[in-house]
Amino acid sequence: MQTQPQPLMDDVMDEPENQSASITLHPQMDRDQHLRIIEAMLFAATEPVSPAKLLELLPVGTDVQSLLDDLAANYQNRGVNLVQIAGNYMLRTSPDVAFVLRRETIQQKKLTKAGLETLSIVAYHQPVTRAEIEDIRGVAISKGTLDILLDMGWVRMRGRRKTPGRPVTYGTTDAFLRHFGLNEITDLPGLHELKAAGLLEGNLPPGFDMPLPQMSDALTEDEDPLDGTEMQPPLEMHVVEEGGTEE
Amino acid sequence: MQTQPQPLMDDVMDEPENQSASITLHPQMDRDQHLRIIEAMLFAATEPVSPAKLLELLPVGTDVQSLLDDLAANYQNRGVNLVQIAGNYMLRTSPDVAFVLRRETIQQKKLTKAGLETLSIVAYHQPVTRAEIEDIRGVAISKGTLDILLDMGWVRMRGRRKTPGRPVTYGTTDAFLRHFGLNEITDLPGLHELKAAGLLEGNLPPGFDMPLPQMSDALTEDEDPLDGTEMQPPLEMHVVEEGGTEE
Amino acid sequence: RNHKIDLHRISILALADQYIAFIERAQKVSLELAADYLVMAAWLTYLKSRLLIPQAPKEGDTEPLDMAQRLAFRLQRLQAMRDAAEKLMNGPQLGRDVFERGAPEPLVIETQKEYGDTLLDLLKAYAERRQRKMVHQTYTVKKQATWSIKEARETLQRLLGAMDEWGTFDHWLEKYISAPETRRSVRASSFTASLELAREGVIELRQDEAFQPIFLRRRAVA
Repeated sequence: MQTQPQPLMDDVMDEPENQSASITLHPQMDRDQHLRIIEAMLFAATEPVSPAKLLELLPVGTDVQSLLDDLAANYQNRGVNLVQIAGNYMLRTSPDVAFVLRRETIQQKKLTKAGLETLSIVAYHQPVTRAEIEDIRGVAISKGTLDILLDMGWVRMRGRRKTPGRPVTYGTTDAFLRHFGLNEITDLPGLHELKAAGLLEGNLPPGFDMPLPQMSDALTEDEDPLDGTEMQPPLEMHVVEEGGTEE
Repeated sequence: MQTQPQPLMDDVMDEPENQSASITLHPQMDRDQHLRIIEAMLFAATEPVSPAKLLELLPVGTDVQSLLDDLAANYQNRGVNLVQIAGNYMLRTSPDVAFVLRRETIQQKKLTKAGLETLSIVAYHQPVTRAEIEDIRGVAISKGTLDILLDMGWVRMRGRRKTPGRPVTYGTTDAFLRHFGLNEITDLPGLHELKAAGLLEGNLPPGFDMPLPQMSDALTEDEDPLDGTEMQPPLEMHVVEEGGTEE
Repeated sequence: RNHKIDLHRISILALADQYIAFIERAQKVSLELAADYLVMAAWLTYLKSRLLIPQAPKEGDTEPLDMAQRLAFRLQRLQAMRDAAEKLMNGPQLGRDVFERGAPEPLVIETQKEYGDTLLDLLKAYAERRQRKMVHQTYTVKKQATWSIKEARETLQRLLGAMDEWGTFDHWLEKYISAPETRRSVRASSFTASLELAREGVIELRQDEAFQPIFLRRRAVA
């Protein structure tokens, strides 16, 4: 059986023999002791604590607010700060050292073939709509493919094409340029350079066109600005990509 | 993959443009900032933190121990103290204010007198076998008594004594140290006095030098490692404890 | 056990009586106390017996007096453990007297994806896809644009009935050469087919001069 709380702080209490359950019997507890109590309480609390709750631990009539102000000042330039949340108080890691709570791990990834193809088409053909990407690829692209590129921040929605259905137009971002070491999008190698590099065969079918990529933030003549509804599931119908093209 | 902590405190850094993954590039972070970092980490941690872990957050070569000593001194007379548990550090409320925060726990009520005796025998005499515990207590202990202590995580099986029957040896855990606020087992109350009085000896002639109980993971010379069969009912014969001694 | 007991003066009979009486009472009183008492009484009985029974000298390693010391030691040692347990339990305990941080802030593991794709990967993907698409496209177009010789031959045979007079390929196949993408194919295939038909004696061909238009008509049945 648990007994009454035993005095474990003889060195602090003046009269340990006479201590009772009631704190009000210790008027000699000084301000430092009060600060210790609310500090410990705030430290151990699982949630922000109200001044009223703190007052319950202290002699009647204690000026809790002034104690809290003192404590806040004490912690002001520390690794932990006393913060007020909706009138209640809590100790919390100081924002400028919050990095200690973060560990970053880097996961090496590669885009899928479909992702790379889509990205390259956006790069060369921007501004380009989803339907145009699919037309150039010759296969449909899955919703996820463009989403990943958007998430990565390499592709962005530029505007809407002034055609029926007003499809969203896509383009590349500065992050895309940075990642691939391009100063500007026009640094992308053109047809002749790709041929010279052996990436395209010498005798291309007639009608093989490779646009000169252009990327300016300004919308082209056939683009309208985005209208803010783009984050909703688009109305365009998404054909599930042919299994074989994603690898 | 774990990477270096990323600096995320541009307002603190002099050259955010050149910031790299390594904190060592910022030798100008002063001692106060280092103190704030370890303070934040210790506040946020759920487990005792090793000095090595703290060093990961600081420039290579920082004297973590001196920072910890400073922080401990800073918190010495506060409502929260920095304590060392099994070589690691953690903040906890000060025993000075225990009388305000004191809460009864279920754990307290679970330990019987037999359990308490067994716990202190394991703590002060470790590594100790069941037969040795029974020898000291003068009565057999029920299987349940040790099981409860094992379940609570305060006692663990250490190894096997190199004697006939190869009995399992028991010792205390880090959780035991953490619960009772001990840095190491030699901090047990009265341990040195008991040893001086020869009361930690077995049936040895008085004056025989007996090592202090030890809780290092390293087995003693007369211990073998556990062999994985310990979870099965041991082969030792267990006398059912006389009902009366467990209450 | 707190009394100093002179073993030599203990009546073994009295002790045994006490012992038995105690066991009888034991069910009614504190059983824990009983356990301690029994252990002690058993020791005393044992020690007394050691005193009463003459010993072969030097055989035993423990003298009765030594044994008595041991008993005292054992009791003291157990008491020390009981005191230690009490001290431990009365000291500050986690979750009762002292508390760890109530709201620890969890470590946030941020997994950063790093894409290893290079510009070369990008260009390869583009070139490959474009090329594959073009091959695919060219094939489809050819299929539509090409007139096979078989097709040309069948068409010419179908038109034979109307070919009484000389007429050029373009004249007879007017409706097939209207589409520019198939024109070359229609001309080439129908020319080849016409050579076959001429050899078989089905039609006649006439060209007035090199590089001049070629005329064809049905061969008059002799």
